[in-house]
Amino acid sequence: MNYSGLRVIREAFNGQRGWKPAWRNPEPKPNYDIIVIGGGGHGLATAHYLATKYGEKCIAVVEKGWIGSGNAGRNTTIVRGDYTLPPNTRFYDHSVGLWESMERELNFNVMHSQRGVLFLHHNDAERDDHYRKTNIMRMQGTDGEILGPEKLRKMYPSMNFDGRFPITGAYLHRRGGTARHDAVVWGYARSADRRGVDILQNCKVTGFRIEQGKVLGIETTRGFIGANKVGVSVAGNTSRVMDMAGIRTPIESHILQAFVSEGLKPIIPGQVNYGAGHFYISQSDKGGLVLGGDLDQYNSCAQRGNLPVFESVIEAAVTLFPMLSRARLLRAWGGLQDMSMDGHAVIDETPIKGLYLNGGWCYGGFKATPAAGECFAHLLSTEQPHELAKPYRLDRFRTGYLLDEKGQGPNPNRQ
Amino acid sequence: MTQSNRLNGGLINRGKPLNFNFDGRAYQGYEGDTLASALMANGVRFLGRSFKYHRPRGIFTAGSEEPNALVELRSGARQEPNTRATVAELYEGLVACSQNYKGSLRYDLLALNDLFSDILSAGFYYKTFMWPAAFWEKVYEPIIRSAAGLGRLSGEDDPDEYEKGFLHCDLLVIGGGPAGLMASLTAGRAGANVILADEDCRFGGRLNVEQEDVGGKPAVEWVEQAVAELTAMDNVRLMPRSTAMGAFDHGIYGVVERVQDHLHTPVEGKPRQTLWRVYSKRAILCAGATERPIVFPDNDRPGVMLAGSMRAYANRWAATPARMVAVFTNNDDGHRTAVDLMAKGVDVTVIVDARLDAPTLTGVRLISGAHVIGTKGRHGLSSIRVRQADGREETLACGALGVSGGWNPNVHLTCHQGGRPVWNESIAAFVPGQNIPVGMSVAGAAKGLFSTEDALRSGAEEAVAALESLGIAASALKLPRAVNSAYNLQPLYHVPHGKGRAWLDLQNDVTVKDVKLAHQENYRSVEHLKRYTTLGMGTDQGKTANVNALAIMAELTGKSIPETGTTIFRPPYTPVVLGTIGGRTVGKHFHPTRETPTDKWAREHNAPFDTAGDWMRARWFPQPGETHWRQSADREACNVRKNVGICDVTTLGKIDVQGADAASFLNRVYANGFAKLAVGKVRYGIMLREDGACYDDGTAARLAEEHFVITTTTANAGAVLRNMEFARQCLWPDMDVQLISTTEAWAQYAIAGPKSRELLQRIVDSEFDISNEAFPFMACDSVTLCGGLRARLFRISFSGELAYELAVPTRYGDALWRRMLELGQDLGVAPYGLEALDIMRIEKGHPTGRELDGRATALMLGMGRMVSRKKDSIGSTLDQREGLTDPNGLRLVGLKPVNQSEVITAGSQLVNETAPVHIDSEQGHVTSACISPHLGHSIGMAFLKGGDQRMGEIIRVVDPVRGTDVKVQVISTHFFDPEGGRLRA
Amino acid sequence: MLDLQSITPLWGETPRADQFNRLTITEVPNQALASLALRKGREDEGRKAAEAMLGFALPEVGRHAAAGSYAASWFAQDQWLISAETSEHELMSYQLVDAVAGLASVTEQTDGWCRFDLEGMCRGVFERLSGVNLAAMEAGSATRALLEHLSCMVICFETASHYSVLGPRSYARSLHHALETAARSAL
Amino acid sequence: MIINHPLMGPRDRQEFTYLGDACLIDRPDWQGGNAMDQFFEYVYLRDDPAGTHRELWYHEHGDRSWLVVTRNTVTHEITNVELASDVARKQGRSK
Repeated sequence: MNYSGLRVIREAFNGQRGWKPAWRNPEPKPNYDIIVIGGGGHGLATAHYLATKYGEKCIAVVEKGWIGSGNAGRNTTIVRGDYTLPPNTRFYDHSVGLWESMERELNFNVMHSQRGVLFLHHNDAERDDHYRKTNIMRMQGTDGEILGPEKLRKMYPSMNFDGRFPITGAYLHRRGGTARHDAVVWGYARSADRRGVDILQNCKVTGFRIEQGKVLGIETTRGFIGANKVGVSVAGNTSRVMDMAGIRTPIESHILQAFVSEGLKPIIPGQVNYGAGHFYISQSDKGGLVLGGDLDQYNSCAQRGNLPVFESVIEAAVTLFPMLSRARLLRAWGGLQDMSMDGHAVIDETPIKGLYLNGGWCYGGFKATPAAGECFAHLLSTEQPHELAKPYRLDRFRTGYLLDEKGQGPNPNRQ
Repeated sequence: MTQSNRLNGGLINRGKPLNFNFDGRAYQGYEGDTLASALMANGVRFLGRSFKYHRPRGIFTAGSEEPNALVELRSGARQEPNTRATVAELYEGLVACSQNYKGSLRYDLLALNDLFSDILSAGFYYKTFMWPAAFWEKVYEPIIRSAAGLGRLSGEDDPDEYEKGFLHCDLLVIGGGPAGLMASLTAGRAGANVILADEDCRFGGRLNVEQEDVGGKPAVEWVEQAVAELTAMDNVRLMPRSTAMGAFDHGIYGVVERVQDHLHTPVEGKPRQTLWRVYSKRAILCAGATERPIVFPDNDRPGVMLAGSMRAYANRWAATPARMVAVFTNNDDGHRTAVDLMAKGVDVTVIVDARLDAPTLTGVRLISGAHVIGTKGRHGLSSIRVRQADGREETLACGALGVSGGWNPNVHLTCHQGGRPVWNESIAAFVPGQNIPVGMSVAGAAKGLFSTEDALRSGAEEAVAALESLGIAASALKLPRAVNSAYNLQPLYHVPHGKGRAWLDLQNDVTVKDVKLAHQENYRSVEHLKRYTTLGMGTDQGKTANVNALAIMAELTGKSIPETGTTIFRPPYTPVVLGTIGGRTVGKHFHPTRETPTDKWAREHNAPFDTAGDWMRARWFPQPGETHWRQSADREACNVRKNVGICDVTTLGKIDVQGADAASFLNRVYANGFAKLAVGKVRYGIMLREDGACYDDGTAARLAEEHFVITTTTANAGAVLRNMEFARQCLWPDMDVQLISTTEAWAQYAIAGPKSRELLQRIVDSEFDISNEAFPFMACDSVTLCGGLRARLFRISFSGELAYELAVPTRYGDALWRRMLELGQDLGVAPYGLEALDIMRIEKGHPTGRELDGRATALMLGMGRMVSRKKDSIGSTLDQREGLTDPNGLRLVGLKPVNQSEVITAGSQLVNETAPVHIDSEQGHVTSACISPHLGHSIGMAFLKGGDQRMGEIIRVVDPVRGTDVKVQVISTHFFDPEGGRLRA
Repeated sequence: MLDLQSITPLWGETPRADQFNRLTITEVPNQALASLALRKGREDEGRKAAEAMLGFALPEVGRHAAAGSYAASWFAQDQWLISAETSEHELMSYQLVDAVAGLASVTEQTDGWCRFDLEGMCRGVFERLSGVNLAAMEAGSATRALLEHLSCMVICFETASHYSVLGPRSYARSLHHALETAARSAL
Repeated sequence: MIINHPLMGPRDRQEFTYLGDACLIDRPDWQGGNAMDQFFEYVYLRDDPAGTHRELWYHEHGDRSWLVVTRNTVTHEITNVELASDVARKQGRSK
């Protein structure tokens, strides 16, 4: 059943009786060719690509809770392709391209909105970094431009340019924007389900069955499920799931809090990043201001944060936009980040045959969703890395071919 | 308009009438009113529009759970959207407007949405607006956006002040109803430090709104007595108008005090609101309970409200929503509303009780086993349709309907650390589970104990238990006599009969049908239901909606409510003004500011400043006639190379390193060797991270055998000390080494240029020989200046000239700076700022933060040989990894344009001479660039792949953003005086 | 004879004093300060040598001690901040160096700090500035604490009514502003 | 969060800077046989448990001591706080 405006009108006159489940609730089969652990955006996108692009037939996605209950449902919904290191520039530009065609591909409106992403700078060094980034983005073929304060003032008249850290300009990435995070999960789930992928919710992985260095399947709260290949795509739980397979990873779990205000009439048109304040903001279609900042900075597996970051994010918000002072904060939440030791992800095979890993996305997981899904599907199906994911190897920490965009070194809490 | 719906009695001060204005009309209320009660008293029922269908909305509750009565309070820069009229205290001159409409409140153009509600069902937007691709941003989204949202921000800077603070207590009592007051009295009398916070301006909770006796007197009097006793205790802090918004780890609570929201304009210098971070040893949650409605068709008209709230308006505020009201209930509590309103002279048409065995009540018609199945009234309720147990239906006129579906304990704060409430069948509600925040206990209605007697008792008991765990002996107080009424609820969440839409979430327009659709489409987990339908995502967070929705989903799936899921809550409990969370550390005070010793002089001379961490640093010192920064910076740089310049370099971190093992310690934290540095000498050093990247550089001066002072970059001063402390305490705990920062203890000035020695000789006291022979390059010593001022002198150079750094006690910094300018006038002395400093260091190829970017290794920086392989130092193992020693990896090189009139820009990318401008041909990037006033052309420092092997090669610097493409030659980074003759002069 | 004029951390030639309702905040610039850190393995000797010069026992963790013209506050493990009036002891750190040579490390700190003394109703001010319960400090105690984003040293002379707050000198105006606004709000 | 500093008593988390797993105390021997491998594991690999975690905190705004804090990463409960220098010595680190 296809979704369309016509269908919506037809169903309006039909008492909505015609709508079918967006995905089924199947019982697990004894065996699958490929099991993807993790029913978030990445896992479901992987399943979608396995079924649509790589012709795989017998696929399951297992999810310990409800689909989208991890970071896919707890992020600040930003989609952008602005990276400085060429492997990342290529990857994220490709991802933005996939976002642009996602709605037609999935027949699901994820409300991808290219309203423009702005990164402010405060001095010449930051400005030059922005030139470097936008130059490499332009060389990749995506967009990027530098704005001076005059143009910025026109876009954001209520921005405070003369706070503690005066704003001297910004780069604008017009193709950047936001999307409705839950819809991405549902869209991929529906698409995968329509192609026969079994989505197994409330199915928690409790262990791997591994013999002679080869994975045979997974133990779950719904019993053993056999598989030829298993892909792990569990974001904040990467270390614990890999630990079940006896693999230590260069990944730690940290908390990133985000905040949303009450619904307000539109006042922040695009997405703004305030480097000096470790703060970013956008406004959802529903009118809520979505605010975010730094990690809580200690290892944590609790999906909740504490007051210091809560406060520092809002201090920055009010500093950048003094008018926000009279808006009200509605809700705070915390997501588990899989922070890697160089700030970038891994899409790779593991020392165990048939076991593959997609993790370590740090802050960049949501925007990577389609490209990560495609690359991981490629790896799971062909057993060869996707061209774009070749630099995302697990052994780069050992060899030193790191992808440290921020130059923070092996400090996951500062990435 | 007169106060047509004002009743007798109440806790309002009729002696103090207050004028206010709503939607442009003038009204009068009394001190003690909320905006909602005053509007109600004035007969105003229609207050706003719902989010999606723009249906008329009126007052639904009497508290912070209000989903409907949202207004824009105040005007101008103080305009405050989405303010709940039910908690906005009335003050003289209050101005408020309704919100979320196009046109006028009564004739809202967007009310058209309601006609298309079948199309705009839950999640409809996910299924449409996909074609054509470009239309989303241009057509669909702008329409959706402009219709969405509720109130408006003014867009102006908020003129009010906010503040944050910290409080400490043994016991935090959250909520000042019967349970909270008893808990506070118990703990207060035991001598514990107690904080009692309540969101209301009056303590007492439900006791303020019920007609009942406590301790043999009217409840309100008992409350007043209790509050008086608590007020008299030094160990008790009473915090009215204070909402505990969040429970955080280790007993920390965020409490928002609305200090001056009840005033027209805050008093100058005092905050509008304060966010208190309360550090509690124990806390008792006495947050009461929130009534939930029964859901039935067309239940959203203004006039339909919670029964307990209707009673609260009558008893506390002496206001009724109408002169003729009805009640719809499934429990005995609903009957109290009828009784109390009748006692106030309000005509109660009927009590519709869903229970077949409802107790009878004299003086009012009661229909047992019946349901309300519909309503009428365009902008407010005019009648209800009642269906009796036998199926007969009748229409009954009434202007308001009080609905009671039971009470939900306010468990919110018990969930803030991941706790899950559990279902209690006997009261058909969620109560706190086992996993509540450490140190918290729950009492009263928040625990599901709904009678006053139980609330009082549990408050006292929980306080005794909490204090006992702190080792404070407390005895249970004698309980005042109080009502112990039965509640007798027979669960009913929604009425199965009737036509039309039945609203669950009144703000977000989520109906029973939407839940059914979510179920049909398999959005069945509670979170999917919420996210798909937007249920509970309004400003009220579904306080009155969520349980009913859950019950309906449970019905549809055939599971029990606890099997279906629980609703959990995240902070804040009620929405919190952003300004309050920002406090005072916003705007110019967002971060504290560090001033250098020459700050005052620089400001006197109109220097523009740059921020460097918290420091403010002068960029250049403009002279008359200079209009562009380069004129000033070039002049300053040229003056250094020609005469002498002085520059404030105080911001460089300084760490005093002492101890018997000081030298061997430095040998391990610097990559290069320090053990053999002679006393009286300075050496340049680089520090690596353990992963091999070079993260800081600076100098170390050996002042004595066991005493060094090292410098760090401005940006890394804190990190270097932290890392050195880590090495000292965690890696080599037995090394005898002591560290302390002396950054601001010394005003440190660079004195650079061929005439720098001459200038210095005029300052340094004559007994110190600073000739080239006595004080050569890289020497250091203690000297005195200007007749005995203790100082440290280092002969080091960042500019490439003969140069010194001179450090004096900071309090003399300003005077010394002025003195040097005075004494060096004939030498042509001039201050130079950051820009000239940068020009000269690029000319010399010295790296700064732009090159030390956290990825660069010593090898990449051309300092590979500095990393000693003969000793252990941090980072000296992993920097030898393949990826960091790859001969094709990036190397720092110098660039100069082939055509000297062309300009190299920092942030440009490098490509080979004939390669396309494409990411696949990128060869590196330019880190720093300037137009060298001494060489007369542009120069740049760049990281180039395999750069050390490519000297002399012609490549291109491309900058697609600025549209330049410049041929350059790869050269050494030592652009100026490569032999270094000048600095040894 | 030294012919340079020194200034206070608040850029004045004379110290600043502010009077609020029941509280005074006074800038105290004339304090010689030095850090004294015991050498490893020489702790007892170092302590004795220092105490011989100061004339009193170095205070325990979290304490402040004063006698004669010297005062000492616990600063960190095996480390103290020693102070004296500048007018009499401008060269205190040099004298300390001599007194404890090889047994303890001495670092001049006189110009590393700004000091504000608070006398009067201090509770409300501290409640608005620090998460540490400074108003409950015992007389004669000293602690390091974060005040409005600044690392400070706080010495209590009398509970809730008489304190010294020492902050990093370069932040003097920010610290003073914080104290001043908190006082205005609280009192 | 509140960290009970062994010398200074309970302090708000805001006074501290976090580093990470306390295994960072166990810096390998640079002259060991497979020093490169050991340093790789030391710098990059982590247990990252959901549960008890021993970790390093620095009292940046206090006495500048490094602490080893034993904390549950699920509940954030802190069960032990020690001076890192004591821990390091106990683990055999010296000069």
